[in-house]
Amino acid sequence: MDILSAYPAWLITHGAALLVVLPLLLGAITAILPRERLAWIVTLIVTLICTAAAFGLLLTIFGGETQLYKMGGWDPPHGISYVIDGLNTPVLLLISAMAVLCTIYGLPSVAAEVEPKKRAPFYGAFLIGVAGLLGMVATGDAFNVFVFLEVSSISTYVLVAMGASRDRRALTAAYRYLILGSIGATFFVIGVGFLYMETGTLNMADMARILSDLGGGSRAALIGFGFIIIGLGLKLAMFPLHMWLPGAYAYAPSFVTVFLASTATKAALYLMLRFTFTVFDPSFEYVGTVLTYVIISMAVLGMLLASLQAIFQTDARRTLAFSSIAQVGYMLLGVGIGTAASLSAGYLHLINHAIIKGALFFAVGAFWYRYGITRVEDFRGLSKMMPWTMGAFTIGGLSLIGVPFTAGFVSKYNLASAAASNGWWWAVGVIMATSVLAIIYIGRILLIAYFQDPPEVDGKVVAKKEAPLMMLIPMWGLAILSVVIGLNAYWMDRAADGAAQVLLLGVGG
Amino acid sequence: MIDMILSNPGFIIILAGVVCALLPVSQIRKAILLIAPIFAGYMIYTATKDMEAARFAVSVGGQELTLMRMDRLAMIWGYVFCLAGVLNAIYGFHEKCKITDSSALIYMGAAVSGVFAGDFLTLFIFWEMAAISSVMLVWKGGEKSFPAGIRYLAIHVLSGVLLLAGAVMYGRANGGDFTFGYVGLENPGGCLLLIAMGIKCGFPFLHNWIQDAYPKASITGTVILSAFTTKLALYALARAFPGTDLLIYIGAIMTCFPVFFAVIENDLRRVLSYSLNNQLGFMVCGIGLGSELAMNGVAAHLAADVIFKGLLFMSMGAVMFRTGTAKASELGGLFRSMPYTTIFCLIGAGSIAAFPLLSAFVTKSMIITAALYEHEWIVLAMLLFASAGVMEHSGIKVPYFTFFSHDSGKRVKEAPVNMLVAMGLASILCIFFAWPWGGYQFLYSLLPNPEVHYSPYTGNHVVTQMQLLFAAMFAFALLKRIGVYPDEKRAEILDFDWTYRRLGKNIAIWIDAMWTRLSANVGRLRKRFIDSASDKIYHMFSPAGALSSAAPSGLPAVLTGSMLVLTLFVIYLSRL
Amino acid sequence: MTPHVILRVVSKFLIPLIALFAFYVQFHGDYGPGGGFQAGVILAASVILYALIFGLDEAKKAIPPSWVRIGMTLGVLVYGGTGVITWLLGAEYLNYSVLAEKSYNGQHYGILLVELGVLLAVASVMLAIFYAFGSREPDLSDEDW
Amino acid sequence: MAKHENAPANDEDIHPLSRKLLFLGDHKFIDNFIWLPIIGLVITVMAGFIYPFPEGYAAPWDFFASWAILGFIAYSFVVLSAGPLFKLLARDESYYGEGGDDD
Repeated sequence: MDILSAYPAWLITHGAALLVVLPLLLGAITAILPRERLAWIVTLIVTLICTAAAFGLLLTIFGGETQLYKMGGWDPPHGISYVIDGLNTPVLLLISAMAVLCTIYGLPSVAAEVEPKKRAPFYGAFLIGVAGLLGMVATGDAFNVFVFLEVSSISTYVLVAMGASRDRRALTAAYRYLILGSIGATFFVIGVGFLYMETGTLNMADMARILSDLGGGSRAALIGFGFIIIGLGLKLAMFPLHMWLPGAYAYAPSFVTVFLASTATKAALYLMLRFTFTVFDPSFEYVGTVLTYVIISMAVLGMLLASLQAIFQTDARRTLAFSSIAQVGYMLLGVGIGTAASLSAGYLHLINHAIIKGALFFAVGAFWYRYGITRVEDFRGLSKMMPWTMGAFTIGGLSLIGVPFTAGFVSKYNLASAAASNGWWWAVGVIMATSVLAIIYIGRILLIAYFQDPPEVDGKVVAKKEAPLMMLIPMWGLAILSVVIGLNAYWMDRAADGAAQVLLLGVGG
Repeated sequence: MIDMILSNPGFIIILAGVVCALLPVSQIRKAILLIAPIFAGYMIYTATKDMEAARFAVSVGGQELTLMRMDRLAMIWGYVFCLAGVLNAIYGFHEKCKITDSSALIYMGAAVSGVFAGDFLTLFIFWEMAAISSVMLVWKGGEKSFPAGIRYLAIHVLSGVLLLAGAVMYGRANGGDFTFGYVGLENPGGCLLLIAMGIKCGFPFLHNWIQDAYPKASITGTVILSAFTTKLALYALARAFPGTDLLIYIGAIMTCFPVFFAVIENDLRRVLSYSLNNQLGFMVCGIGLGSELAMNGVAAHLAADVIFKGLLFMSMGAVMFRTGTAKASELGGLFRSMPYTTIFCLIGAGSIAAFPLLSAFVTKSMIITAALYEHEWIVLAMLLFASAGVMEHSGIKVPYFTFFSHDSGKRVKEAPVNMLVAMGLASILCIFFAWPWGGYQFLYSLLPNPEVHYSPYTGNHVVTQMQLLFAAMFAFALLKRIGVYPDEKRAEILDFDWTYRRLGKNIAIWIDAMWTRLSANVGRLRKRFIDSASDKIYHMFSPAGALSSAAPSGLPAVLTGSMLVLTLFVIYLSRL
Repeated sequence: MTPHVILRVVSKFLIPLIALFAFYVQFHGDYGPGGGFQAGVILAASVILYALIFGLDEAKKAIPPSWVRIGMTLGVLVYGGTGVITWLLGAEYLNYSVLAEKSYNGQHYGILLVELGVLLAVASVMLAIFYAFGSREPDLSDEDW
Repeated sequence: MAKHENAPANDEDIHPLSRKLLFLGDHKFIDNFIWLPIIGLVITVMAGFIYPFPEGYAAPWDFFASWAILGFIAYSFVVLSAGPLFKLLARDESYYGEGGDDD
């Protein structure tokens, strides 16, 4: 790898720890920085370094090596180890790259939505949240996962609540998110406790080994599994456990909404994959049963009902939020089917959806930034008032629907063919049906934006006012990326197939 | 990338459409609108020289997509579409509308690309693209066209989804081979494909979008729409289901039932839409027959139909452009002010009615003869009945009520020059395609099976056809004279779309009302239950005192708990 | 002044002892029960007791909120910085063995540093929470929503 | 009998080409139009004897003037069915709530 040789060696060898430690420490410093611009620069630099490190790690993964980083030099199972393998590295890159884009976007957006005094702490909380997400993805220790889950969650509660200066309802939304998030984290830690009881270790690889020696374990492991699935299900907004999500997405600052939508639920989904497939094993009958009956039925219910709910929302952000819940259903369907192809498709959809939803929420944030609108009916004439932003929104929307030559098509097609090759034609039908529903809820917005004239104020048509460049860059970056993936998904497929390999073969520390 | 664009003539047209969307100058757009189909036609011509070399495939996401596949069946469709594109460009020259121009090009390009698509996935892409781009043309028809456009789009997206589902099923059953070729009804995917194509082709009970959307589109929009969508579907049928017996009967029914609607319909553009459906029936029937002669007849009749149906729509468009209406009850006597349009319309009407020396005479007869050779007597009778019906609604009714009949007193200017040129060209083509000395031979040389010999100008053919037409004219004159020929009355004629525009809507409204009532009752019950159970619990769960309005955190927490119980229960069951 | 005179006198005598005990727990944590978490809480408790007896404003004069904020960050930085130092010395994150020539001593220094960071952070966070709740403004009126 | 009963009040409105075609609106022409198909029918039915279908290529109902009879019956059936069908299917133009007028 040519690019890899340009990397300093320490960035790769210590990359796993660096990814977590750097934003965590600098997040603490950023919080007390006196000037918001300074805080922004620090945030940008930190996230850029993380992205570079994650990219380097991904290259080593493509080079065929996995990495085990021992914290404090203690060997696993006793010490905490960080594992870098094909499953988590793409997610690491996704989180850090989205953090960079959000930071760029944040320069105008945070200035508009957060009180001046709170902006530096805002960036600090954001960095700590990034550190938490990266930590829970990188670590190979079950309890460490919980710690970082809490780190990221607490900082996200704060971030959501910061939307209060724009809309007071952010406070209740943050409160609900806090209550439910805590329930989720508690369930998770209870589950980990049961697992510790069963196996006597917290290291995931060790747990997996012991569990498979025990043939799935006794009742403690069973109950632990149930708790972990529900805890993580709450975090990733699995269908009936999604109730915290629409409020949190709708009232948080736009910056936070994008970041939450494209990373937080994805990291939780990664954890669900990690636990069900590498710590536990689908060949244990209870895991297989839960996948087939609970996960898939919830996935399908979520896809249908949340899509329907999305159609009836009046607020564009709530529409997109419900659409996110539906899209989580697609990913869970991929998980539930459990073949290599379906896992790969679900994983690919995880990444693609992060990109698509990122672009969409960026655009919606820009609409608010310029005209203060969030309701769908106020979108009229936006194609003329903000053509570029609306263009990015359109590409994102088409991709969400799954129009050919967009990222959404690739993953939906892969998922449908995986379901079909498993003989699950009804699942193909559900995918088709929800795509039609997606056409309705996205099409409704597009129709208003393109076919209605801009509103008039005092007899004059509202002036054209494009979003600032700092908002357009990340937005279009994601929109173009989703088309590029639609045209050539080679690297994406490779990453997703690698992840599916890890899940099925259990490669890793 | 560039060789990909140059591989398929349709891509050039689509590209031209995208360019048009950005061009502010109307004249340049019109030039592009004219040149793009001519250039595409030239590309088809060069590609026919070496049909194998023209093939072009790319691999997308591990799936091979054949973007270009040339053979004689595709060739004639490609030529016809390009020809229609040129005529439409001339016809719409007076109109300065960016959306119409670019969507017309993209729509035409999608249709051409679809014709040259070599596999079902590629076909699906252009199938949907044609639907989405053409709905813009419907929407350009004014306020009233918007709901019709939505219905049009919904039906076409449904057709596309069915096509994709059918293609995937077919491809799976076929070992991952998505080649767009003969499918047949042996596997379930084939049935889905047939329904998808049937929707777009206007099979009985699936046909309503044609009569719903086409008359509501803009003047140029209707002309453009009439040329491509249904013809693309017909191509797909000819490719995938030639010789499928079911299609013979579907086609025969399709020729007959629109006749009855056309005769009572007042809106002449809608009459022509029914007539379009009826002509498609002949071709579907031909595809069902599937013999070499029948397939030739289908291709030839397609070429003739695109021209004469376009001509008829153009003349009605010109009338509407000048008078503002296309309702038979409002028109009449217009030959006094629009003589050229009258002549062109009569040529179109004669062509569709299959007078000798006009195009349908040399094309429709191939299909009828094929039915005769196959000894499908009932079908033959239905086709002949439909031929008499065509004479009524397109051959007599449309020109009679517009240009003759009682004088409406409307005195308008003759159609604009560009419209006259387009109609004139189409009229010349109508005559040329049936010209006994070199005309029809040229058309026949382009057909898929050139080795099949058929000569239309035999004594018995001319004589029997003239008998039929004269008898129809005699009946018309007789009925008119004894006063039983019905006058046109303004009305909305119910068709199968009643089921979803009225019945479906009412059912939805009823369900909605019932749902409101039900939820009110349930809400009352729930409230009473909670009240009687315990006010304390009620207040505990809802500090604000409103459980329904702002659902408190308690409900999700309870849900979480129940999910856990459910999961544990499933786990417990799995151990039994 | 008068109603609380006994409380004030006794607490003035006790608060330094509590603080001292905090540090005992802190250093004892090296080889016995105790450590940064407990010590931090005890240390914070001494300040909280002061605030309870003499009032929040007095406490804020003694330990200003800005100190508390800096203390939180500093605590994290001392903890994390130790790890960064081990990085710079070429070992894994938080591998104390490299802090001194003998790995035994290195482990010793490392754990002390880390515990100090924990003490700072925990004490500051406790105080921050106390200050935040103690100086809470009245409820928002309905109009402000 | 007025020469042009339907002639417009203002003759200048008529297209120059149409002046030559005005006989088409004439009552005499309309009344005598029926002779055109009658003559045509007679000629083509006669010609049917000269050009019969070749053996084996005729429909089973093929007999003297069969196409003409079929055409007449079919056409009359279609036109006469219009009355009852209209009664059955016609509704007010605002039936679907979209109004019937062109803009």
